[in-house]
Amino acid sequence: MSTAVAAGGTTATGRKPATMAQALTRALRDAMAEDPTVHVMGEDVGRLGGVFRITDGLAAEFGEDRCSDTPLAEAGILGTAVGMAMYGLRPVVEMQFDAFAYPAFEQLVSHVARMRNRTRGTMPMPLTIRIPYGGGIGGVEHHSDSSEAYYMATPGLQVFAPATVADAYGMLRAAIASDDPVVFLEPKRLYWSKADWSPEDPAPVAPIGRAEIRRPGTSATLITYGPSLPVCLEAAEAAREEGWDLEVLDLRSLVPFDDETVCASVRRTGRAVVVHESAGFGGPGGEIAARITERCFHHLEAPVLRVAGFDIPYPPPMLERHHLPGVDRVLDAVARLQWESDWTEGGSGGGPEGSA
Amino acid sequence: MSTAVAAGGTTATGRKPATMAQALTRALRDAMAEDPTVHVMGEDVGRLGGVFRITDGLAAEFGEDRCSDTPLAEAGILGTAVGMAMYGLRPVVEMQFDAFAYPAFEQLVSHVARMRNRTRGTMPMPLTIRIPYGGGIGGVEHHSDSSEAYYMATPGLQVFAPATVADAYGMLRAAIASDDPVVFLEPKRLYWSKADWSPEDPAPVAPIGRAEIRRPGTSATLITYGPSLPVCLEAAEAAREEGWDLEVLDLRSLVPFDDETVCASVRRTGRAVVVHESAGFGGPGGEIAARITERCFHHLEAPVLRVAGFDIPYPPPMLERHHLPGVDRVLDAVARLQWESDWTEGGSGGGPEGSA
Amino acid sequence: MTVLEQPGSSRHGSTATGDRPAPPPAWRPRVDPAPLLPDEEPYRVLGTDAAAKVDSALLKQLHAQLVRGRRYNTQATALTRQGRLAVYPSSTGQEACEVAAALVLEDRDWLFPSYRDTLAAVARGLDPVQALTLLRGDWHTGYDPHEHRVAPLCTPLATQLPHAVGLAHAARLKGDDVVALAMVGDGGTSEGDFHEALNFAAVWQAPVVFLVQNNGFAISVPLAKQTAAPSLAHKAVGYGMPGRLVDGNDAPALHEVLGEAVERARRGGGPTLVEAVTYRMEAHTNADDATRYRSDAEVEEWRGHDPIALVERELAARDLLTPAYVSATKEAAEEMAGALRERMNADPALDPMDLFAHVYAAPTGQLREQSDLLRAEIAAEGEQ
Amino acid sequence: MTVLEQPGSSRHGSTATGDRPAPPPAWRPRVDPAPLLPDEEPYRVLGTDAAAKVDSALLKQLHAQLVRGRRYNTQATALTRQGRLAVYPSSTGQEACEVAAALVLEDRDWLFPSYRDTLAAVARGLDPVQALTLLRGDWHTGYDPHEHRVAPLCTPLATQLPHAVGLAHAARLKGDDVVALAMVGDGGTSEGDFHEALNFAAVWQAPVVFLVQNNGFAISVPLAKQTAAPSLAHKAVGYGMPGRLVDGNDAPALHEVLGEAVERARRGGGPTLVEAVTYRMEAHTNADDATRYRSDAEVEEWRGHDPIALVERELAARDLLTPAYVSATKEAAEEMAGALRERMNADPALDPMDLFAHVYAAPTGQLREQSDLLRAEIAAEGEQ
Ligand SMILES: Cc1ncc(C[n+]2csc(CCOP(=O)(O)OP(=O)(O)O)c2C)c(N)n1
Ligand SMILES: Cc1ncc(C[n+]2csc(CCOP(=O)(O)OP(=O)(O)O)c2C)c(N)n1
Ligand SMILES: [Mg+2]
Ligand SMILES: [Mg+2]
Repeated sequence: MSTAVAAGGTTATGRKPATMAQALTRALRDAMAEDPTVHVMGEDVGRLGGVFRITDGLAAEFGEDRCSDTPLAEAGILGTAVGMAMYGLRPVVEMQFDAFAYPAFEQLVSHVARMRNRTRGTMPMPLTIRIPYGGGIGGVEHHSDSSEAYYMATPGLQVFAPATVADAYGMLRAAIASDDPVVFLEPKRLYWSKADWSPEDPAPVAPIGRAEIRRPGTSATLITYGPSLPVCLEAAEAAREEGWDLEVLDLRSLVPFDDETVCASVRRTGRAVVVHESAGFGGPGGEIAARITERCFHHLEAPVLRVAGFDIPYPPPMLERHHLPGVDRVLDAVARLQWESDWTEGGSGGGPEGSA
Repeated sequence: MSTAVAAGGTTATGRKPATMAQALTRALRDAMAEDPTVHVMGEDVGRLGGVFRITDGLAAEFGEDRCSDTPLAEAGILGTAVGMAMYGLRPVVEMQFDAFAYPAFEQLVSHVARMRNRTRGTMPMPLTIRIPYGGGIGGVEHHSDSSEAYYMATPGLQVFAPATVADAYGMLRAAIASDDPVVFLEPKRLYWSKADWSPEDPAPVAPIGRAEIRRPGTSATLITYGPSLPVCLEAAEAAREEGWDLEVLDLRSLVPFDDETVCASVRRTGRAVVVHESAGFGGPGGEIAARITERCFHHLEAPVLRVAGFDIPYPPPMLERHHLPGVDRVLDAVARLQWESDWTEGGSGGGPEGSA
Repeated sequence: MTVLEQPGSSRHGSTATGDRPAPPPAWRPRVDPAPLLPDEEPYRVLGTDAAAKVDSALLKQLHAQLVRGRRYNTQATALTRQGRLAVYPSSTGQEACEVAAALVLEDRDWLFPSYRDTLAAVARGLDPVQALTLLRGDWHTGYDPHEHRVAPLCTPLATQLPHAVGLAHAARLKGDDVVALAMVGDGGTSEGDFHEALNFAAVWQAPVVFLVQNNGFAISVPLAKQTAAPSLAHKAVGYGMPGRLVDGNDAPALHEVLGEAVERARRGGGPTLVEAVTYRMEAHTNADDATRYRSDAEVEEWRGHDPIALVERELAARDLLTPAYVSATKEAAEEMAGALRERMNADPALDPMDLFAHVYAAPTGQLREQSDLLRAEIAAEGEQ
Repeated sequence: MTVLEQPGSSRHGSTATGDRPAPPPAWRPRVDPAPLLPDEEPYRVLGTDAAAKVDSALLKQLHAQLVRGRRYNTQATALTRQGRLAVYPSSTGQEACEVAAALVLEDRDWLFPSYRDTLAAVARGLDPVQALTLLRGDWHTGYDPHEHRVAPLCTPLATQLPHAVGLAHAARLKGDDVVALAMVGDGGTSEGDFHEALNFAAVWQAPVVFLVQNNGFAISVPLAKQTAAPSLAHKAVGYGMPGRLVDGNDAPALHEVLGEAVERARRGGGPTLVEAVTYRMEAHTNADDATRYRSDAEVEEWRGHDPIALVERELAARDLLTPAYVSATKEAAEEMAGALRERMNADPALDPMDLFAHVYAAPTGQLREQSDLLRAEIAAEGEQ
């Protein structure tokens, strides 16, 4: 994992830290340099470099044919990208914001996700659909949706959600290299998060489909991805004071899902909390909790709990802090795990280390 | 619950049985007759009466302004319906098939679901969106999707899925009467299912938000809705021979979700299987299993299991029977419950009645 | 047997050699396209002979609203710098469109603004603080849309256009004499919703006016990358409605063209597409850097076609731009701006429990649970 | 200070009373709309003076394909009655469009059919059994699209149009001389995807030809409820591409108009929208009851404008419709139909494990679990 550093500082290696945004830009650049079939397209991705500047410099370096501003029509963007993929290109599509990917939903579900299957493998869809997603940046309505539940529920799609600077680079490279379509969810509020990472020497990352233990622990497992990883790491630090030694697991990709790593951790700790920003009801946490329970039931000392966004439309900027799952809400769930464990008939009753 | 009867027969009451399709048509008719603000709109709903004939006769009875053929554009249909609802009408929109509702996804998620919330309650959306859904009728690709996971994950929507003739009528009336938007999922393959039900004297149905016990039992609870209800009832019959007394619970509405009835049943039986046709991964079953586990953990003798469609694009007609969860697959899950229960440390080990 | 020998095949002529087959049966509706096509040049009033015909009272009303609108724009932009607005998409340079759209409507009519059109809503009578709620961030729609018949400011581009069509259609079905005017940008015309809305409107002959503010850019993307059409107004003929091209900085011209379109709709004549050619003088929003994609020279050229200056020239020509009039107009605008500044400087009253209000008519069980959780959290915060 | 006094405001003229302000800066692209507009009447060859110019070889080729196409349609419909096809949307009456679309393309070009266009795919050389896979129900796309450059038959209406644009654009970027021809119905033109595809094509000047088969109905909905436009071809001008209206039952006319459009695209002249006015002689599919929404008289009227009869009249006029020619043509068609019938009467080989193939390049863990489950189920079934 990339080491988080304070803004503006230098890192242990003496290098200038890099932001997630810079790592993403670099991933696009390197992919385009290596493979002439990689094409970047979307609204404002050309001269402007995208509203988040992730495509900055690409049109200048590779020309407007390789990094092109499209008309303002998301279904058209994705639909034409499908056609380009049919002809052997590897389009990387940018959707400007989460909610503005919805017009492309039919193309995504009815074509992108199914084309390989429909054509018995003769027409793969090596498409990457980059979606800046989630809240916490003070965006007005329709600019802060967590839409991963929709994509997870669509067989044929892969769903990636990097949480670290190194993963942003490595996973975007992997997404572009993948012969299957990837919905690549970029946590907006981590765009400016920094880490000791160098484009000249990008650290290799774990393969796609592998969850990563970001912090080992023994009392319980926090399972998360994307924008909620820093929240969970902070919660784990805070929990230490209360005698809990929490393991923090970063899923990295929701599809493929790493049952193995997740279950191994939960079997070890006996307790789990799934944390995400997306609404709880019908959100990813349900699937994750259900899978864990199916596979690890007899190891669980408490039900797998979920800490998620409320089941409401994303709130306006001034109220979003109440909606987003924060450290306190995670710690409350951990406390409830403890309470549940005590209740278990025949359970070990093993609470936090040093508790009682 | 409506009594299922053999096709063409008469029922215990001596009446001609009614189909679910007939009950739906009657619900639309009665709603339109009672309330002049109810407007039916969609592709082919006028003179043709819809491709499933659910709107048959409405244009003739109420005029083409009240039951109107629209241009072929689902986003336009739902988007104009939003405007009609803004002006005080109660539009009932027909999407011709499940996958053809996807073009309207942005209107649904970004407007229909949020309008009340965005406007602090001043602009409610009394819209009903009827979607013939699910497989089992030999439809070619894009005609058999189970899309309920998308709608469940969207706060602000209600999601109804009737499974019986009486509910088809009663729940559609309730949907149209509701001041909040309803995605009304009509199980295509039950359109021609029959029951002792009379339009002259429609049996009152349980209120929305209440699950119904369709078959009481003690060994385990099968939790289902829509097209999988008959499968579960059949499985329960078959299980009886193996000594299991299964309870079958029909959720009826996925949103609102009836935690109370579901949990009461599971606490009683100690075991549950969620059955649905939608893909398992990211599907409704995950949410349902997770909620039950959160609320009933200490009553469970086995993990809540799921029997669902495979995690694949809906298959072609000739292969769909292998995909659809059938009686055998449900019984296998029930058997696994039993195996799991025996494993429980300190569990009652209470297997099927009379087993061993 | 050849098809010619099949029964019915010779209905339109014998099979004899040299016989001409009939043309396809004339079953298609016939509409004359000519009157639907826009003029080649944008319609203008100011600086042309038509200017003389404009009523002085209207000219002064437009001018006062333009000055007020400009002041509103500069004030709102200033509020972003003071951290009082999260973001502001300015309509500076486009005030003539905003103002004319508001003024051509009757009280009972409806306005469907896009996210850039707070000024049109304000010119229609909406409280500017309420209009800015979305951009301040204390709620989404800050007003009851029914009160001034202003639909929620719409962020997902072009999605409000079918709403306008549906509302106008519903009003017509009810027998109400209501027109809807819907606003969209040049970029928004590329969305499928634009197409579907115009088509529904034309098929239903709904009383709607579509106003496209073609300000040359969709954020950074210039019109030439948005469309290859002769003009956006040329799209109208493809739906069977008239397309009108108008100088979007010429307030009386807009007032006339939009007014005619509204009247046409009111009389049952169906929808109209109006393209107003204008220019966004500021960056896309305060967060945007317009120098990345356009030249100062282009901006300067448009400064010479300022909508306020255009009207002022005509007022001056009529000796109406007197110092007294100028200072009174300015004063009124300053007063509005001062009041706005003052009210926006106060922190809005916030109730976090509002998160759970209005998700449904009545909260679901899980929403009740979640609001209890939040209430407890807030209580605990208070205790600390 | 009035705006007139602001720096820059007088750039286009002094503030002096009576001065005319400048028109808006001429920053808009200028395209002459006139050549983009379609003619008022559908273009025809047969039955007009132009007929004489059609090469006899072409006429015979078209005729043979039409006869074969008609036979293919009747055979496929018969297969639905025998339970060998789940459903068949017939193109009887529309064979001229199907055949012309296939014939104007070079081998390297691509065809993007809709769900009704299996005949076009077959006329392009696709094995009819493979083309019918979707409708038989043993798989979705029954062929490798690359083999004959035929995209998957597309059920979600108009969604294949942007694919065609993207593919054509990609080919052009690669420097390949490839044209894409995409087919859609009158109903499909109402979808947002139609709009977005045409707009992208025009902005990119992509080598695409859009062929709208206007057969008067979208299932039961007549054209008048689908559009109020003078013609569907009139939509083209709104994208800045030429629109052409052609008699969709006149095979040589279609061949000429589509051929020109393909050549134009190939030369870098950009996309064209062609509306072919035709008629669906059968019900929407075998499952549909067309008497619910249209009169027999209307159908009969169109029978008089049968695409095969039209060509046969011209062949007869040239003394080419000899008994020998007729019977040879018929025989070839019968042979195709017989072979098709025979092959379709065999049950397709099915492997349920295919369900899990090709969901991803490599199956995920859960797909492996699920395929194990199904394999075990099938083994257990076999044991019973
Ligand atoms: C569906 C959708 N896609 C993308 C965006 C992001 N976005 C906001 S404004 C804008 C440009 C709009 O351009 P235009 O329609 O010309 O209006 P203008 O900003 O010029 O007023 C874009 C792409 C959006 N709001 N909605
Ligand atoms: C997006 C979408 N909506 C609805 C349908 C259902 N549907 C199938 S064919 C059809 C009518 C198509 O009419 P048209 O485009 O004129 O083609 P035609 O059938 O006349 O060839 C409809 C509504 C669909 N296939 N796709
Ligand atoms: Mg613009
Ligand atoms: Mg048609």
